Amino acid sequence: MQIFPFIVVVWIVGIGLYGIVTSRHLVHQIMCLIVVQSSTYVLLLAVGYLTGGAAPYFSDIPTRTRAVDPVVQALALTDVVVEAAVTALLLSFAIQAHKRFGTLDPQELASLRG
Amino acid sequence: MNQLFALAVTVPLAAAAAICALRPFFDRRRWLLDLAAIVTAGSVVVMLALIMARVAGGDQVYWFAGFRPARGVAIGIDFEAGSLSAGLATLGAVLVTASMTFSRRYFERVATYYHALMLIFLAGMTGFCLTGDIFDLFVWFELMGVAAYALTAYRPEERGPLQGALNFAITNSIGAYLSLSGIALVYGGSGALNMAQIGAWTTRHPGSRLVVVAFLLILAGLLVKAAIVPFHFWLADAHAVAPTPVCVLFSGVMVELGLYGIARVYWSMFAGALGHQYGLSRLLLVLGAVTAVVGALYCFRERHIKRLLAFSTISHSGILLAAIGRFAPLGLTGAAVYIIGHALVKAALFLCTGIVLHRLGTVDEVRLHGQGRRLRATGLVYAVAALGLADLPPLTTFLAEGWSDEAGPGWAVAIFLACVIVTGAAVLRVGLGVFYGVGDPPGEDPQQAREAAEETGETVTGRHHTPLSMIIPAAVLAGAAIAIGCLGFAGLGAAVEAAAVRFQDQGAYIATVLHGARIAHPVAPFPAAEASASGASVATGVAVAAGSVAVALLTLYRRRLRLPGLYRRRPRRLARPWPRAAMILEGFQSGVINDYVAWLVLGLACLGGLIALIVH
Amino acid sequence: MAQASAFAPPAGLADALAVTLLLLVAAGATAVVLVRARVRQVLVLSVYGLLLSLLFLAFQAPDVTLSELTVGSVLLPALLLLTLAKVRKREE
Amino acid sequence: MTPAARRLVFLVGAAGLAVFYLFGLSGLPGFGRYPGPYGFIVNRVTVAQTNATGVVSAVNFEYRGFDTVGEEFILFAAAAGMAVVLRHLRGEHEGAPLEEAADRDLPPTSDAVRMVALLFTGPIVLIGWWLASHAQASPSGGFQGGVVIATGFVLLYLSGEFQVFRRLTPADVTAAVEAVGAGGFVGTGLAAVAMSLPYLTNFLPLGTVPGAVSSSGTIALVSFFVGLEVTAAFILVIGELLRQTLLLRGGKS
Repeated sequence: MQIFPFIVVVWIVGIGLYGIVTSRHLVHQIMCLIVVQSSTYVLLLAVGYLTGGAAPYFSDIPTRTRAVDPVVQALALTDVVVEAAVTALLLSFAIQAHKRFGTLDPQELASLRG
Repeated sequence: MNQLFALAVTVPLAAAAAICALRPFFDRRRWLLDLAAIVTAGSVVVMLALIMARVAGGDQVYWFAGFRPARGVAIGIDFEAGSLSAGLATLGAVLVTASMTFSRRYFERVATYYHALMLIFLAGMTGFCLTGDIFDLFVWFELMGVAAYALTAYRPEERGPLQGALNFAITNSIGAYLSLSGIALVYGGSGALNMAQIGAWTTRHPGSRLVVVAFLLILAGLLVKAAIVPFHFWLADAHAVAPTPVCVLFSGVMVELGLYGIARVYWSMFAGALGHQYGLSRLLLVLGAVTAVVGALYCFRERHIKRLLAFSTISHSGILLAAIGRFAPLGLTGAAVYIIGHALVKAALFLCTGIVLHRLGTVDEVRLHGQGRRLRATGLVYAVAALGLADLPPLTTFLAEGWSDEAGPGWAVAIFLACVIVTGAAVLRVGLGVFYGVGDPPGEDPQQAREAAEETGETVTGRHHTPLSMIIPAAVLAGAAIAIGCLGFAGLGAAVEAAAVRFQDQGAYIATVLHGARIAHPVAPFPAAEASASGASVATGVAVAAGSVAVALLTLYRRRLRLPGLYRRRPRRLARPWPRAAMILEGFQSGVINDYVAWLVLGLACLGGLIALIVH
Repeated sequence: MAQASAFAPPAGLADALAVTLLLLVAAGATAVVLVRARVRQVLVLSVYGLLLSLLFLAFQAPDVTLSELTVGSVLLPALLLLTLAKVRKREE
Repeated sequence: MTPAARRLVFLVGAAGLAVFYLFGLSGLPGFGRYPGPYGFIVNRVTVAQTNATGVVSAVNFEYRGFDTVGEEFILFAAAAGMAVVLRHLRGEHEGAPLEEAADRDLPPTSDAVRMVALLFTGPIVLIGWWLASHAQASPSGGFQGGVVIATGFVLLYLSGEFQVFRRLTPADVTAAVEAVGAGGFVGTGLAAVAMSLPYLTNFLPLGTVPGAVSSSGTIALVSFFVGLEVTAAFILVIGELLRQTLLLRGGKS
């Protein structure tokens, strides 16, 4: 259990990158990029986890309670926003590319470029 | 407390929001929109210049929301400005102001979003330079990135832009996510995000596996941004398609910001733990040399002027990386001055290219041969800037060449000088051919003609005069390069070197940020050799420039001299046999994002293995 | 620090839960990459988002759970579906 | 490169990178052993310093509020970028009236779907509103609330009421709201500067009851602006994509 979550993180990065390298469809590549990014959430939260720690909300528990790290959670939240923003922008590129080139295969897109 | 720190970033952001909120109003008053954007960018220049003046005697720290660190632990975000970081931010703001002025008459129809995105890009650059928090660095990095992707794709009616923007966005995003993984890793060990605090922690854990791996992962995003081989592929694609005023920023500062990020991260967080090792310095030197050579080769073969300039940026980025990798104050001094000089002349070159596109409707060197004779002023500015890129004194770059090569091994100096000559020659060749009609027009085979015809202008073609708002920024930038170069004879080197020493003193940085100390006499890890403009640097500069002119002329007259041609062609569609080496070169720069990512992963793995070997 | 809080699940159970969810997440990521039918990819991605948000709940991060749930398993799949719809139509 | 060569290059690189990455990860203290100090200190001091009981929101909007400024503008830039990239496409079919196209080509929505979707819209927008306004006490905040509200508006579209969607969220107004949200956040920080406090200092009274809506000073205000920005940004993004899809249908008919 010491390192298992981190192995999963490495797996997610690897498989996401594998998807980007092998995929022949831009929208799918964007999904793989989402997968790559999701590894950073898992890593962040795993790094800030404390066995037996409560969630960092002190509405109904005393403030001295042992709780997990709130900072990584804030970072992960920022990260989620970045993900949504970048994905939306990339999708609009994909729509335009399809409109212009009539294909979303990166190989064909490259050979068509001016 | 210096409120300018916060204002330099938030004023452009507020202006961008205001511009978008009042969009219908501004859409009808284009001049007001331009004015608002130029004034905002100009005010950022002033603010950053004031900050620069304030921090000349020692770095200053600004704590957002007033959360100062207690007992060496920071819970807030800080901005930390020294002369180098504030100076680079100022340079960025100057270029944004210049390109906003240039764009005034450049785009026929420009939506408000262009101005807003440029201002957001400016805020991202400023925040990236000034921040002292590693996650905050990532946020500004991403902000800069998202604005840059959108600006690259600004002309979606063309075939090119989307391809370039997509490759740019995907490669950079992967780099950024790897950087974030590195940040998470170092946070997992140190429980800190403040760079000074992390620096204090890593110094207590020298050579730890976690530190080594975090270093490389954080570097990943920055290396992609800095276009270091093999992470450079996106750059030419993005430059070829981005609007010219945007290219000014990409080549002038964005790539250099990647290099600055490497230096910042190294000296604030990792210097103590990695210990300025000889092997690491050598690794960066080799990486820089390879980048310089690859950039120069592609640059020389290119005929699309914007791509040509982009490859020259890659080449110079390699030289800069090697200079930073010296770890000595003189190397960093050289890099800093080189960045200024390069940014000014490269920006002027891009603006001149923009004028050519505006007036003549193409950026194809072959088709333009001799067409630019009427553009006398543009030709002059271009020629001056091109000679500046080739290190001609008194343009700033000649100063830096000697400093950054100082103490390097002989073979590296030879390689870098050769690369400067080759890129300088390529840029001069374009200038001489286009504006002065020197030599023979490069070969015009049907294939090339068809390719050239694909180029279309960013503006309606066939303008009869060049607006002053386009030529003046270019002339001013080239003039600034001369002026700053002259300062080199009046002690510029010593001043920058003092700043470099300060930048490299990790102990002083940590004390300043975490304990509010004012360090009067920072100590660099290596003794500071004197940075002065000597007769030798002038002589080298003249020799390099002369060499560039000679190579340029040889290329232009190559047919009469029966030399082989080197222009870029499309091997895929080419009928006749093609030299194997050129084929391989084309194969790398394939434009297929899958390839780029595969190279990125392989490159990172090799770098990681080497760094791990060196440190352990 | 204080003792393990009474507000968190017992360590053994939490571990088992986390391991299960981590395995599911790894499988989900693999599925997103390997599934080749376009629309099905989006559905898998949505499920992947759901798995991630459950994992984050196990990591005691309800804030991130909520974001990941709304963004990862609803918003992004919706954007992707809209894009695919646009692209698909043109391919016909 | 051929796909096989590419895959080989990648697999070699990925294997190396994975080993290297794991090598570094094995240097961590281990899962469940977060060493601090950042998180521990924040957990200890937040309630006393800000009166917020949801520490994550306090970090997002207070301790690391400046990150969130950057983050909001990332979203802002992305929405602006989308408008830029898709603007020409939109102009192309200007002849085809949108409303008709939407009515004609969409599959008829059954009354049941329409009713359920409409029934859901209100509560979802309310939930989003609650989330956005309770940042300081619960696992929520402007971002989550904003996304939920935006999704609520999309339900209007599902119910077949594209015109309602469009009428409720005209692009110009939404863009202006977005700018106001982003600008309001920056402005809140600048207000502190105007009082010669550091940027984003929490200058409002903190209230007396930890966790109450009116407590925590600027946290609630900032969360509100973030909610505004996020709602508008995502409505713009979704609207832009919806328009793309519908345009096409309109173009075909």
